[in-house]
Amino acid sequence: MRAENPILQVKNLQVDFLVKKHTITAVKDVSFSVDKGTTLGIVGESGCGKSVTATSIMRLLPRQYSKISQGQICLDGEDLLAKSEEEMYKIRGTKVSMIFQDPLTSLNPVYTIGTQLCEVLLTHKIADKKQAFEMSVEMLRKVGIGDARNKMKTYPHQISGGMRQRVMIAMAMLTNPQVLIADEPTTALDVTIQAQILELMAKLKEDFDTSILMITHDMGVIADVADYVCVMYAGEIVEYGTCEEIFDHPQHPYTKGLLKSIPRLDEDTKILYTIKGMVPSMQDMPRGCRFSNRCPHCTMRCNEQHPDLKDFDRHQVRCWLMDGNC
Amino acid sequence: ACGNKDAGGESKGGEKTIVYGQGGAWNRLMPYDLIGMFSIMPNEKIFDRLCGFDNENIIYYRAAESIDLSKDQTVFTVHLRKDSKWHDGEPVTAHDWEWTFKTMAKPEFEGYGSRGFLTQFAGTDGSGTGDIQIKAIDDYTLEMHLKNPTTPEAFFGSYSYYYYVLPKHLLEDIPVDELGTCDFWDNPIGSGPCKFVSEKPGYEVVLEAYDDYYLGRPQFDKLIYRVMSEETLSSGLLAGEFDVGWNTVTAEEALESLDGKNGLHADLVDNKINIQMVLNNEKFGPEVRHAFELAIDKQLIVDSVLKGYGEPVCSALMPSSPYYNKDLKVEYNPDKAKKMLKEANFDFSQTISLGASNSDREKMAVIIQDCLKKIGVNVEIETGDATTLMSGARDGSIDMCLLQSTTGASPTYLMMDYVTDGVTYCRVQDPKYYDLHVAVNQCVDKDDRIKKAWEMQKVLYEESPNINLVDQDIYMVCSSKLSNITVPNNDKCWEWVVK
Amino acid sequence: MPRYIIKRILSMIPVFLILTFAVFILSDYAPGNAVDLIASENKMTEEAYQSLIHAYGLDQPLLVRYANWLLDLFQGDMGVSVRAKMPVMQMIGNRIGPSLFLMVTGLVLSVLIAIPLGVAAAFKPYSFWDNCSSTLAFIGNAMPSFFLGLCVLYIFSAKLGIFPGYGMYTAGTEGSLGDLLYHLVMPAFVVAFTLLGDLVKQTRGGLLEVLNEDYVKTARAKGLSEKVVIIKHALRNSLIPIVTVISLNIPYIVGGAVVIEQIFGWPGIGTLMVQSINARDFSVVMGITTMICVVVMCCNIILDIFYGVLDPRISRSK
Amino acid sequence: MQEVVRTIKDTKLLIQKENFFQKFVKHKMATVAFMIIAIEVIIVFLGPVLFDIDPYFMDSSSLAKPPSSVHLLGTDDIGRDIFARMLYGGRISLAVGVCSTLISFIIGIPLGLCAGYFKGKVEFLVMRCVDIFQSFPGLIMILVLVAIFGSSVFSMIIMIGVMGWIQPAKIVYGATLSVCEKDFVESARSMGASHATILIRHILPNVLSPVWILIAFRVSGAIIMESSLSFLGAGIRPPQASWGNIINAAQNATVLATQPWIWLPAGIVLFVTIICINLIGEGVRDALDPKMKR
Amino acid sequence: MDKPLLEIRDVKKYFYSDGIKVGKKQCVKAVDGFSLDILKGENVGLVGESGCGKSTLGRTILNLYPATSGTIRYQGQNIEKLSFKKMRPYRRELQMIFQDPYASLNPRRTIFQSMEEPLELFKLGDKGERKEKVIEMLNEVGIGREHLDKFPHEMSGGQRQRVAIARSFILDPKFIVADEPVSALDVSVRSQVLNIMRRLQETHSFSYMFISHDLSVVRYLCDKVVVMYLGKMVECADKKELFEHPTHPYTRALLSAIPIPDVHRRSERIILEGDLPSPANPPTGCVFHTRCKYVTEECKNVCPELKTLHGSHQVACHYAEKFYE
Ligand SMILES: Nc1ncnc2c1ncn2[C@@H]1O[C@H](COP(=O)(O)OP(=O)(O)OP(=O)(O)O)[C@@H](O)[C@H]1O
Ligand SMILES: Nc1ncnc2c1ncn2[C@@H]1O[C@H](COP(=O)(O)OP(=O)(O)OP(=O)(O)O)[C@@H](O)[C@H]1O
Ligand SMILES: [Mg+2]
Ligand SMILES: [Mg+2]
Repeated sequence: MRAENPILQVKNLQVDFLVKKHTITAVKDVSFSVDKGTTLGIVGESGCGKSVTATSIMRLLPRQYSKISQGQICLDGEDLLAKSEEEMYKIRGTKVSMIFQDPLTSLNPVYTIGTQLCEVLLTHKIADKKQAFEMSVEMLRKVGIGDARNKMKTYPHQISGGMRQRVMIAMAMLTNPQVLIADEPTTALDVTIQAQILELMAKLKEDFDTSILMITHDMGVIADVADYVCVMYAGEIVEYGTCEEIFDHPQHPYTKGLLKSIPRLDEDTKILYTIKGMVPSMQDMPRGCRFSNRCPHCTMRCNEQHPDLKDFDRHQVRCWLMDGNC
Repeated sequence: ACGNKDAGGESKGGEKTIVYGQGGAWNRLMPYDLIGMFSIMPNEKIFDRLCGFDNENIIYYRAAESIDLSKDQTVFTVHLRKDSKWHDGEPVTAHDWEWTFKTMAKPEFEGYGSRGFLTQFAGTDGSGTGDIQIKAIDDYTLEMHLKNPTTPEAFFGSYSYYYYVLPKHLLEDIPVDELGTCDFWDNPIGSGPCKFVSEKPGYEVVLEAYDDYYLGRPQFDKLIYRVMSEETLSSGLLAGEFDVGWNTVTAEEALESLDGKNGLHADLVDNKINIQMVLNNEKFGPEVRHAFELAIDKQLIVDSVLKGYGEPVCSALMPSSPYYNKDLKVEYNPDKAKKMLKEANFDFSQTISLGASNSDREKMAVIIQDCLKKIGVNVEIETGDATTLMSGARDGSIDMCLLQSTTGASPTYLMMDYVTDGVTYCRVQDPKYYDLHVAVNQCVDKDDRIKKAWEMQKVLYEESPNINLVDQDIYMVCSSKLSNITVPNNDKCWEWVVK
Repeated sequence: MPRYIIKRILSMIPVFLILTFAVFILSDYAPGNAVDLIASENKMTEEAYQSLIHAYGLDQPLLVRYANWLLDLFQGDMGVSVRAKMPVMQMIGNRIGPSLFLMVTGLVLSVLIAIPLGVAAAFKPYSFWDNCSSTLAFIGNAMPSFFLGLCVLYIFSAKLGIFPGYGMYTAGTEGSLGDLLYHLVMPAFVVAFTLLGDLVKQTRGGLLEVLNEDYVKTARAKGLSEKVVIIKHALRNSLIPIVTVISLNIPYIVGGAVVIEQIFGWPGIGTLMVQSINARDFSVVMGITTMICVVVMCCNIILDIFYGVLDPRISRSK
Repeated sequence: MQEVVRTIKDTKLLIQKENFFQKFVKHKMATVAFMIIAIEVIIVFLGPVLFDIDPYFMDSSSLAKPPSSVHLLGTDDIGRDIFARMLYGGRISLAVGVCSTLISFIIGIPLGLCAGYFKGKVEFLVMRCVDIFQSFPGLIMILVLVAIFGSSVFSMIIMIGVMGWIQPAKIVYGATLSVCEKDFVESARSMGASHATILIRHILPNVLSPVWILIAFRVSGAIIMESSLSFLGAGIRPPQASWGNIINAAQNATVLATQPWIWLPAGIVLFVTIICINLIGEGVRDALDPKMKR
Repeated sequence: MDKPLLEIRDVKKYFYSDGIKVGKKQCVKAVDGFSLDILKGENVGLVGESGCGKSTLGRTILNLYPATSGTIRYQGQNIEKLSFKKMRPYRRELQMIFQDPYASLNPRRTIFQSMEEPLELFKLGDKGERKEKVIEMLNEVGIGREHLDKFPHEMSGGQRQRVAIARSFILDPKFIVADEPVSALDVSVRSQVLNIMRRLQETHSFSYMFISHDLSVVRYLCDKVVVMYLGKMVECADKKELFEHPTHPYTRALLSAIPIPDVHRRSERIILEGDLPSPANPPTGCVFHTRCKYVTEECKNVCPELKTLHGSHQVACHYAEKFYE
């Protein structure tokens, strides 16, 4: 599973939140790496720590009450966690960019699109005002916005959701970053628009050779865009491997369940598979495997001992069941 | 830069400026349309009057040199000063006076408050209009015909503040119905001791000394009247914002927190404030009224509310005056009062309303309430602004009301609201009091006057058409540069000593 | 935008009519009238009293008087003050300037103090600065302005003599700008202080809320420094509710100015209002009512325009 | 934002298990403030009964005397006991604050509710009224009203109460608008609930939380209003005491400078009371709305 | 064929904004002429892009919004003009389920209170009976009685949605509008709820209109699928027919755009240009022409009628026959 040419490497990441004097470990022991020019997809249910993982790469977690208590995040060989805040200012937006779920709220309503686009270039002193303008127009064209020059002068509320999301992508791509983190970039959009955006991202990836960290909870989207997949559950990676592997040979009961419980467009299902129960809350995690209370194959051991993420073929799986097989 | 520096200061090269803080605003600078005491002060500086009145019950003359009284005591022959000049340099003549009175009495000249005082003159009707009997005999002699016999002392003691002279030569071409509101009043020209400089209505009026005033040029260069809220007068004096202020510094405040501080000095003024309680004379007979008077502990009012700066009285006159009836003694006798009420079949179950407007009077009202309770009379205190209470007293919805007025030595101060024949506050209808007053007014001889005045006071005390409670001491607080302000209305500004 | 303003003005007309009518009726019910007051100061006969009542038209029916008043108003005439015999328009004209000057300065002062305080507080919630500014906000909210005014006056003017406490300029001078500002310090401070609490709270709360918004996260992800994020991206957005707070407070400022003008002898509309109510000079009261309506309306329209400047969503959709 | 909201939902198990009271108690300042107010209320309402003191009794042997064993807080210039006046004044000030707030809410809540729920004409009417009341300073309006109706405690309560209805009405209106958008209202309607049922059962309980928060601020606002009116000579009038008019003795420079016992206690108590009430308001806000505080 | 349970004829719903603009009122044509028959026991799926008027249609059918024009007949009775009061008896038989599990239960009322309310409103049974009924219904959706006294915020989204579903069934309705009841739920919870819906549909005899933007869910649950675009019906057919022979260009694009969770089946996506036009200002002619690849002059000018092809397959496209394969 070691990537040959990792541009982004996350090792044993653990993030803690301090909520009302309780420490909550939102993300634990997360490791993955992203190769140059590839897409890593992270899937998982709501609240499983996808966004926290992404945000901690940007080092944008709320400082007052969160802490990266363990691990390493290496971008292009540099340890981001060792950087000072000022150094991070220089890295954000240039080497790593991020786009968020909701295009409606991710653009500042009081500034024009142009201002917000140029701001990136001006802040990082990549270009002067005039150049910045031209570069932004150019980028807008690339993401498929016609009449880009005029659109520069519009305010976010004057353009549609799909267009806004494109502007977000343009903004992220302006500086030609090495890594683009997309946190559920299409969840708020309609399917037809989602298709447009996914298409666009695929094209940009080709053109710029950018590595993408794609976060979503839609297995369909993952199947569509990712080269590698991390499946997360309750703050942990439960399965990690190439896209084909995960979809063709899911090993972890959670991944299996997830895949089976989706109604398919291409075939009729009589009764959907269901994963019984619900995700345990962060306060009362099971002692052993975090999935144990919902797992159909749960054993004594699962209840007692916490499994590690183990290599298994071209897979990494966190499950005791795998032990026997290995 | 402020602080102990004197108000106004010598901002313009050694100019002497006096800033006068007034607790309320003048309504306008038009001497026949004055409302309230705060209006009189700036007006009477600009416009001249015939005479003024000293504390000693002595007339001092201003525009008049002397006043003769006819035999039947109804005609004044006024000899005017020959050196009086308008601020524009023209001489003031008897024709100005005649014109002024005649014009003010014309019916077209409508809607002005102080015209009510013209009713004293022959030829006018009850609202003060008509062919007023005032004539200029020659340039400097004026003849005034009155409705009732009187003496100059008595007459001007009551009314001198209301008759002014206006410049005929500037105003006679203006139609009478526009006279009251014409441009002249924006920049009035009079013949008084001060010239008008500028005015910000309701806030500030700036006057300057009139060099040619016949009684002498005032020592200041500028006199500025400013309105300030009553609450902040004393801090204003302390801060040197005002050189002198009128009217709400209490004696205690003047002596304890102002005198000697920041160059201020407080002087006792001869006049006093007389606090009286008017009662509904229709509702309460003489016995009941007097019983109330006996039941009120006037000394307590002096001690507590006035902090001892005052004295209990039983007449509207100052006790030091020769006209004050020395036989009358302040009496506090609740038992007797109770007996009197019982004899008068007073209905003890009723609740009497007592109106009081400012905070001192409210405190007095509390004491009165307490006193009357001791003889079994229930009193309920009504508070409100003066206007509300006045109209309440007038229409009878308030039974008793506390009022204050300045007092002096002259028996004219005995003339109270009940004396006028028309609208009275507390429905005094007994003509006896009016007749008594006229009798006093008619006496030319001083001893005679004193006798009549004593007699009148005795009647007033025994029947208590209104109850005189206490006389309150007044202190004038001035900055160090100003002294010799004696009377509370301080009209003799040419005598003020300015450093 | 102009259309919108016209619409706003039109929508204020019924408000204005109802309000003035209410005040008109109320003033009619008030015990005593201007003539009573004149009569109480100047002894007069019943006849003279009645002739004055007639002269001022107080014997006409209420509705007739209101209609006349309205008609006159549309011709730019607010009537004549019974007391001062001066056109009400002119009286108000003399007073409105100082009043507005005081209120606007107070407002600006308070905004200038409150926003940095609020920003400092939001920058590091629960820090020393935050505690300081919220304490200040608390005191500002809890301190009755008259009491603050009296205390400030006593300490700074009467005792220390640092600031002048009366009027707009030194008596006897024409009042240079410096002198004016010098006199303005204390009243403006008191006006500012009464508003401070609300503004600091709103700035802090609004900013904290905005800091949670996605676009702030976007701005951070762009690599902007925290200062730029707060000042450029967050503050601008949180100004919008601040403008709302200000516009809601305008009547309070006008009302509070009555007290403050009274204390500091400021020749403004407030003192005139109190004088006129006490004197039952209702043509002036009506005039001031009208004036206040107009001022509040203008302020609101100005703030609306300001909204538009701050928030393109509003200006573009007209 | 999304994250935080979700976080709150997640951590809800922690938070929501505590009831309102427990959450309120967490706010230490508010708890202290609450206790102070509670004690104050007890003293003010039981004090006169227990201590047998008369706020109107004038002790002519002790005029404007500093605190002593006979007069705990001294006497005013006509010998009335300051402590007694404070207690009675407290009754009146608190009564004015609480009762006028009550009136404001009794008027404001139904109006806001109806305006937000029925929309159309009702909304238009109510909102125009709000405009009217909002575009005119309440203080000035009350000054005019006082000139007419006088300034007894009763009329003071009514006037301040009536002038104060906009704030609750507006808050309730806003909340109602947003609650009406919620599906459960629609769902109640789709189940055939009547307007009254929807308003009382579904909307009212859900719009009350901002109202609870507002209560405290309105009470303190009303107390300040009363004292400001007293200052202008239009508030509660002597002989009746209120904190406002006790403080007004400080208008006299002598009293201000040399007899602080006359006005200082009332000033401090008024100030502390308002601060405490505001703190309680903050506490209620934090307890009802965990978003504001982490 | 029976008489349809619900006949919807040319229903229109316009929203007029009388905001701050002077002069002409702006009008949003949320639903602009919609006709459909729903038979007893038939499950209709309604799909379309966000903002195309699905929810509005659902609410208009239930007379929660007054229709601007058109008729809605429920069991032969016109209900679109009924007043709030007159509508009450029908409410019992027409129910609605909402999208947001966090908003569809009154946060101040316990689960039991919320569940009991419909029974109480229609005065059904005494206290004990009601409680029994509530417990029974909750059982059906897999919620135990220990949850009765909980407040909504003490439950998870899936549980709440199940309660909401149970509540809409408690009066034994004949027709239910389900407005995206699962789109706010997580994948693993969604399948639980979908299964429950499907089971209920088998055990109770009622019809419903299932609104969704997710065709795969519709496919799982419904018999008939209606595709909407900008306030209009563009295609309507039986499930099988529709998925095998999607005809309208929009339907085809929609079908192709849905990502399939299968790495080997990457479908050829048809990418539509541009965005959904605003319903305040819909395009002339065919509403879809601005984004259609096959647009002709005719499309731009003439609004296509619904054509019936092959049984009950209806399509609103000028070239329906050509596209039908
Ligand atoms: N600001 C925060 N404060 C406290 N806890 C937080 C915060 N942000 C996230 N968490 C915790 O971290 C966990 C993971 O949250 P995260 O936002 O990463 O989930 P997610 O996978 O992105 O979910 P979604 O798909 O809903 O976006 C949550 O359960 C939450 O408890
Ligand atoms: N109450 C309303 N007032 C004004 N316009 C409305 C109202 N409700 C909906 N609309 C408008 O009607 C159109 C259709 O809205 P509707 O909610 O029915 O869409 P939808 O298909 O349900 O969308 P979604 O999939 O996002 O739920 C939208 O453009 C919307 O702006
Ligand atoms: Mg997330
Ligand atoms: Mg919808």
